[in-house]
Amino acid sequence: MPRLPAPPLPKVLQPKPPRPGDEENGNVLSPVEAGITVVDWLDERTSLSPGLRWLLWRKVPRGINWAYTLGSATLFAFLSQAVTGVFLAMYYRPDPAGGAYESMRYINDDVFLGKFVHGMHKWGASVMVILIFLHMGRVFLYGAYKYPRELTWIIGVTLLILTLMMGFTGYLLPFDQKAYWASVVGVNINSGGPFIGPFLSDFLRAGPEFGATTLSRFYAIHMLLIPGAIIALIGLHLYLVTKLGITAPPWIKVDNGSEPDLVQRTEA
Amino acid sequence: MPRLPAPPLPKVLQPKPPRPGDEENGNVLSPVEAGITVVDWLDERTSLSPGLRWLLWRKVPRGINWAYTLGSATLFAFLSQAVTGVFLAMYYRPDPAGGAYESMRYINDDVFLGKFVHGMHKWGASVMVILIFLHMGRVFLYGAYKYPRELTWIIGVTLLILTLMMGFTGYLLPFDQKAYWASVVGVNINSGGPFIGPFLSDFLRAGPEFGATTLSRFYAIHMLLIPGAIIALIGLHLYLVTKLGITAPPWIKVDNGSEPDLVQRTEA
Amino acid sequence: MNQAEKETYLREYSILKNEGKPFFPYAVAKDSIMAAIVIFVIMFLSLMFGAELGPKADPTTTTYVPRPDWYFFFLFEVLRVMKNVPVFTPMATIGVPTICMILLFLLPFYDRSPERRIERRPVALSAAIFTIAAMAYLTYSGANTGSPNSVDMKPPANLTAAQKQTFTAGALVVGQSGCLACHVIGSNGNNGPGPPLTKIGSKLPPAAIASTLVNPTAPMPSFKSLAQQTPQKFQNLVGFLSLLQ
Amino acid sequence: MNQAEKETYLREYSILKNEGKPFFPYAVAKDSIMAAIVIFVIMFLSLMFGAELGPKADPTTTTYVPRPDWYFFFLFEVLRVMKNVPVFTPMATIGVPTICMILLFLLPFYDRSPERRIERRPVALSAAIFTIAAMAYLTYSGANTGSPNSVDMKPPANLTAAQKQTFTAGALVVGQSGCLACHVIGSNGNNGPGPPLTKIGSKLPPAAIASTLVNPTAPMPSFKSLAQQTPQKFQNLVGFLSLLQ
Repeated sequence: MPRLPAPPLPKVLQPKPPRPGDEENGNVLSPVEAGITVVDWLDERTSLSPGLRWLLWRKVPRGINWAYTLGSATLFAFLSQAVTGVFLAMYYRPDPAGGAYESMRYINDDVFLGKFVHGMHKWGASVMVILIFLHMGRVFLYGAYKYPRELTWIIGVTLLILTLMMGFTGYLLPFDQKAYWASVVGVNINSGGPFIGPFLSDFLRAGPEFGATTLSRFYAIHMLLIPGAIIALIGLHLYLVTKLGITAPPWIKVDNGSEPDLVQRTEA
Repeated sequence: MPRLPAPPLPKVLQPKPPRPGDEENGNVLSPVEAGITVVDWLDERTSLSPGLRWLLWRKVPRGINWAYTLGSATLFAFLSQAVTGVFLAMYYRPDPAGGAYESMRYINDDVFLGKFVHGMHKWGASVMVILIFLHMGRVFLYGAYKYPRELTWIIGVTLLILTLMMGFTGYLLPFDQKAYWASVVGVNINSGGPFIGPFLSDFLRAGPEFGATTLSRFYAIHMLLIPGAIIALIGLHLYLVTKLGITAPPWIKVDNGSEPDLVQRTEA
Repeated sequence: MNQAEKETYLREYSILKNEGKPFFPYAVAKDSIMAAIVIFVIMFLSLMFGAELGPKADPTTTTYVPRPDWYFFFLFEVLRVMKNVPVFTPMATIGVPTICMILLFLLPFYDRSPERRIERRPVALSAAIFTIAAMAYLTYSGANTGSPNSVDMKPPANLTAAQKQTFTAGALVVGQSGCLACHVIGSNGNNGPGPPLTKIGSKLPPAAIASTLVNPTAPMPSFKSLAQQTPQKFQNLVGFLSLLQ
Repeated sequence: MNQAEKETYLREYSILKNEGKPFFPYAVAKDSIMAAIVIFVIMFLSLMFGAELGPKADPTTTTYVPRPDWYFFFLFEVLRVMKNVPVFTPMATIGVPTICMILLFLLPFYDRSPERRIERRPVALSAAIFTIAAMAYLTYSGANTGSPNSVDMKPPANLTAAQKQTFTAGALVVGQSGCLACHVIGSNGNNGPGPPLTKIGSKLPPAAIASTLVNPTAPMPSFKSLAQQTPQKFQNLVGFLSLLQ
């Protein structure tokens, strides 16, 4: 039924209200009806309903278990990191000469719930890394990286590496002793790498030495470059997961020959 | 033709190379063929080809002119701002006590091409605002905001406001006299606004006064919050533009009654 | 637009679209040329005008005239003009821009005629011309106005050195707090809705000024948080006002 | 997997998928419960362990043992072990992790059997068990090792105050430059592939040390850029090495 609803907002301005006085509340929509009208109006312009239906009412194969929630749990941990990270960015100053450490102290000591959010960001990183490894383990044990999901696996491994890079660049930002020396060593290790190692180290340090710009560099990588890449790749990963379907557990088999199963299937 | 290509990379590892020795170069792909194989392999997994075809080979109505490039020009100016902005973020320290102004001086005076990129970011903002206004003018004059493109217009107005907010928050960051006083006045003006005015001002200043955290706050809004919102809304705007089609110029009319035109149309 | 008009539009549009050319490569080529022009213009502007930094920000001066980027000039000018009309002052600042924005947002909902040719839409055309003219005029005159925030007064000659310091520091707080939006001090600020403060020090003792600042009458904002969080600033403010005689 | 196996898989999968339940609400419910658990665990960890800051970073100390986050322990340990075998040293640092990453990336391309049940994939199972065991062991032992970067030496007692200062500053440069990856100094560093430096000051005059640093023999990196960009650091480095007697 191609019912094209009137635009929702300026009811008063409509030129011809249909049948005025004919029914007492002909013009008044109940809240539910108004909601449906708004959705219809949006859907007429965006045609999002088929996409949403495809997304939400697609089937997942039988037999899936709790291990299948590890991927979405990782995504959720990433969202938590994004929210807490934006909160911290509202207060953080990446200045080694006396801004970085002091602003983290300020967050910990003076900002309302600051230490709690800082702690969530810090421990959220560990939780996210653990969840990624568990998710990878599930995919490996179930053989879910095999045809046709090779590309999903490759994007997933890239996401793992990017997450570890987030951990590495984020570790320096509080600029306490632990952070500083671990990063000096980490960047030195990097510089010993083959081919691009030295260039990567100079890029990270913003020069041949840890200096005034190093912290800005780590900060910009941590909050702009890598998150951007992660969000784009998560989008692609999710698209592929939805497109190709979630793998069935490998021990669930179709009984090809058995008649009762076929009958059951047509009934379902 | 459901030709399923072999995975591209480890040719040597394939268990059964088809007909070895039968043809001399049966295993060797020309570069063009290898490219086609990779595209096929990706397409088998992602099914992106139909989407790309829909995107690229969709028709645009006849009569469109150069004024129709203003939208994509705005998008391009935004991309330029994103790239130059990431470059500047690699060096910038949002610390009012002696990092912000000095790091901008460092970019201007010492970084290779620093002043050029800084200038591109600064003037790119003006160019982007001008392009947005021109694009809006085109949409207004052509009546392109009317049915069925009301939602596209609303998202566009939101993007205009967000771009102006980018201009406002970015203006403080170099932390010279001009920037500082314009922002003090701007935030004060804000605080006189109705309802959320005072809260918005306190949020922007990170307190009742311009202080050590104010610059971090402006910086985080300028590089995280608003760009994130802009990118999401640009995605939606482009989806709607593609979905609903580009408007025809209003003076181009279909000659409903004329037979020759209909004939011509079936020929085309 | 009623149902029939909508369907007519969709039918005609689909015919026009079918008669058109594919997006790639025709529209893409134009867009690419335009993108190249945009990047060249940006590079040219950068090379021509550079990105000069002014002197470093110094919160202790009020002599510096705030200058926003040019695309906010019109907004500043609207606010300045509105503030000079006392009746509008309470809603002056964000009120007018907010209303303009809402009008812009709702444009497709109140302009619902199916006509798209601008020469047959006289109201839309005049609104467009008026808006462009108004924004151009406001931008031009906004480019030539002074700071709405600076208190341009010299301390009277008969003050002690400490009093002069308080005077200067307090004038800064007045400027930053936006008092001039509602009060006249000497030749600065707007006459109303608040009373003129040019000689407030001879009318009220310092304690009364302080208590008025903390517990003001309705439209004026309270300075209680300033008094609690930065008492030094608050004292300078009170000191400055009581020196206005 | 050949063509027939691929088609069998796709057919069986589509049957299993058709027999399944819709994503919403069944899978969404599970995912939501898991998301709630995740956020509660993160909040619990934050409340239990907080986010303590250590002392502020001080680039002038080398006594501080660098500690990465726990999920890098295994990586640090790999590097430490590799460095102790001189043959592997040139490729020790990024080489091994790079190879592991490439193996991980290419997993779907070299493991191409259609079998997905882990109990029928002995190679995959043993690789998984080996990887988990190795990472657990390396993480554990990485958690208990010292810094690969600090030079833990006291200046000899017979030095002047200025010499002691040079000694301390130079030891810092040695630590930061990663010299200990290839050289032994006292009880620090790896014996090889470079010669021990414990008594280098009694073998070479300072000028020879400096020229060796600028123009080293093949595997050693040149310190020319250090000498040009921060000559003070370079001099401290030379001074420290010539004081090793």
